[in-house]
Amino acid sequence: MLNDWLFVGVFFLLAWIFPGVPILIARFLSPNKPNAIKNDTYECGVETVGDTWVQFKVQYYNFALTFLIFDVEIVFLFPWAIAFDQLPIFGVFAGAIFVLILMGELLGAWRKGALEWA
Amino acid sequence: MTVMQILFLLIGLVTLAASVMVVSTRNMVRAALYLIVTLFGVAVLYVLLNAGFFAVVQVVIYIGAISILFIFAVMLTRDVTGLQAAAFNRTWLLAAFLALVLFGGLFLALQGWSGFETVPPAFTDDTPTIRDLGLALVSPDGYVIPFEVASVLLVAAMIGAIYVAWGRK
Amino acid sequence: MAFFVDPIGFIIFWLRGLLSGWGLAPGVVEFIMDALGVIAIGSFGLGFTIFLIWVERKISARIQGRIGPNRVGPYGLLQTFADIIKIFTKEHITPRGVDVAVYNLAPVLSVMAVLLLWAVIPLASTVVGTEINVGVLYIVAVGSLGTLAILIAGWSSNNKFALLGAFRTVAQMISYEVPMVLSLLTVTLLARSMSVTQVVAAQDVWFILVSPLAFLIFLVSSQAEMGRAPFDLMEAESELVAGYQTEYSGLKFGMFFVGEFLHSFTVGALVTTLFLGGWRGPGAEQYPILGIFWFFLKSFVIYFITLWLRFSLPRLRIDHILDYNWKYLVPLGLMLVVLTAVLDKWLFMVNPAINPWLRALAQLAMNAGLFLFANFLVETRNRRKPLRQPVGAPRPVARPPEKASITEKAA
Amino acid sequence: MIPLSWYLILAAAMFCVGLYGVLARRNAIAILLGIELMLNAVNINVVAFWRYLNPENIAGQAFALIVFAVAAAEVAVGLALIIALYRRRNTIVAEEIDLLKW
Repeated sequence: MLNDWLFVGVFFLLAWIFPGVPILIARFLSPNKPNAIKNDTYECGVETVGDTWVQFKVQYYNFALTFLIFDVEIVFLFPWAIAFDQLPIFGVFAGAIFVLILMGELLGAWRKGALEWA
Repeated sequence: MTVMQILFLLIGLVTLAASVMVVSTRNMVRAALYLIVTLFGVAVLYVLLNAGFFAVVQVVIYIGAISILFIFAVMLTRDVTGLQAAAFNRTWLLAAFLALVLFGGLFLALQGWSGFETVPPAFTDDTPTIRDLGLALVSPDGYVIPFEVASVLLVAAMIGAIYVAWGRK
Repeated sequence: MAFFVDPIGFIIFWLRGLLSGWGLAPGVVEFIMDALGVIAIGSFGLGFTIFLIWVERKISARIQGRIGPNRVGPYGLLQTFADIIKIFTKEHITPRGVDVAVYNLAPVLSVMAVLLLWAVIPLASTVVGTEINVGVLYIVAVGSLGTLAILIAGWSSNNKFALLGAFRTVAQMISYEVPMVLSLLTVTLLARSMSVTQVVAAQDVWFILVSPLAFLIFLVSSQAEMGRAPFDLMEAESELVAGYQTEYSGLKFGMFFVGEFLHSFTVGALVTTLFLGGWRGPGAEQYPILGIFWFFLKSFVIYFITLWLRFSLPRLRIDHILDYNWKYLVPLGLMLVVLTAVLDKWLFMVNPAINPWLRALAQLAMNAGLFLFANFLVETRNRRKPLRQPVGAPRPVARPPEKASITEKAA
Repeated sequence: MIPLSWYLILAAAMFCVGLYGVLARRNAIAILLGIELMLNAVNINVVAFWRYLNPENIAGQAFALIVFAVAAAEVAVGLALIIALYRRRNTIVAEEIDLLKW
């Protein structure tokens, strides 16, 4: 069991090499002549005004929130799906009700207008 | 010192250091990024505990969703007091003292406990797999009530959160 | 002989024997084998990308009625190498005010997030990185690392357009992750396992036949996950400069593209593994090398379809993209999960040893019914609430004069 | 093998760091970050106890999963409250949100 994960761990340790080392090499191969104008923030040639931290609209939060709740609930269903062969009818319907609650939730959010972008 | 122990120490160190950074970094987005490092460390700890399912769930839910929610919230609530304002309140010394006392107390209490140095029992055929977890979650003499209640809780949380965050100003 | 039947498995076996022969501890041998496997996968992935860039440019040229690269090397095959030399010698500009560590981490993370997917994809019966028992969720988890890469790229660049582009992209990516996870749940349900190798083993009948809707949902949502047309909001040049990539230059910029090109093929590989039977095909059991051949053949077919979609559809607006996801794909996916579960349970209750083809037929009929029903609902809704029409008089349009008027004027 | 104590001490340390964050930070989102740390520490403990003391009992896994759900709900509502406060009172500093204090 842990041996299976060893590969993933080694992958995490080594995977940065493949994009990272070429970038380092390119860093040495490429010229480096910075100047004030070149290092300016690129906003189509117009000088940047104010803070980068612009105000975002709350819809971004709404979608992230909906995503979080759905993600959590769907992840709950994976063990249920694996155990499907041994499940009694009751178990199948318990899972189905779970999904239907999710569906009701989606419809509720839809009616509330939380799924509208504009 | 086995390889596993060294691995644990390294991961634990990174996790703890990142969690200290979470509470001490002034820049909130950076704090959220440090939180991601901490959460990742915890995921690795789950792997070491032979709970691979929880490791991926940790990455999917915490790193994939909760941390993104945090970053979104930080960007939505631009701190009008500015970054110059104090990050800590006046009682931070007391808070640090309390945290240290709690840690010391926990440490002492745990040390007196007999199960403190337990080593993990080997896996047997009885050791539950993800399949058993799935069965238990929807069986009437298992956890079907918490399972459905968790679903309802999440529905309530979502509807409530949308209502609160989105209500007319 | 064994070498020709299963070259990669043979090399693995030989290397393992060699390392054990040196008297190394089993754990060390395991570690070295894993490291070699990672290096093989990683260098293969990056090398393969060079080829993929050429393929993509050629195919896009054909679709758009051009020739594509044709000067450097035969059929322009060496064009990418010329481009690599160019991009390696480009200056790395680090703009003022960026968060340097995070800024440099983002391109690395975006390539890593794609490479890591290959750890669980079985290329043949004997060739697979690792058989973790939660492979399907692992795919989702690694995908969320890609989202993170884009978010931190946009935030650390200290550029309004980059931040805005990143936020839009992330909103799109996390939205489409929901139907993707739902279709993966359907696959898990059908295979009764989260291990990717088990999913392949369960496909006596390809899952594309058992659950075509899950296949379609997965294809569409992964197209949105990698942010390619028609979902390429992140690089809507006319609105956002270049989105989260705006402040990146040189090879750091290139790495985002490497990630994107490799991702589009990886999606082909994932679809193949989850829906098209993976490496399975005639003779693949006895001759693993044939398995690799089938795997890449199927992957290229799916890859071609994604390219075809990319180059023939225009970009969608963000509200349309999100509407399509939350109001069509997600409800469809939820209903698909419930109906698949109930139908599958019923089938196995009636006959525990049901013929897989019969099961596929029943599921297929259910899928078709669900699809028709969903489209019926959409049609009804559209009739009741017509799409918003532009207000005001029709604007003058530049239109070639009709034949009659030309002759009139000439007269 | 790693003794159980190591996990417990790590979790206790993480819990205390989170507690410090909750008590000492002014930014309400930072307080929520601290709560996240505490919840994670608890979950490490739950999974570690399951693995070390009673791996035959599924309860440990089931409860760890429920903690995930609770954490998600907590974050969703907490952040929504903070955003609502920000929209009404234009502040996310916890000390300034004192309308109900007296």
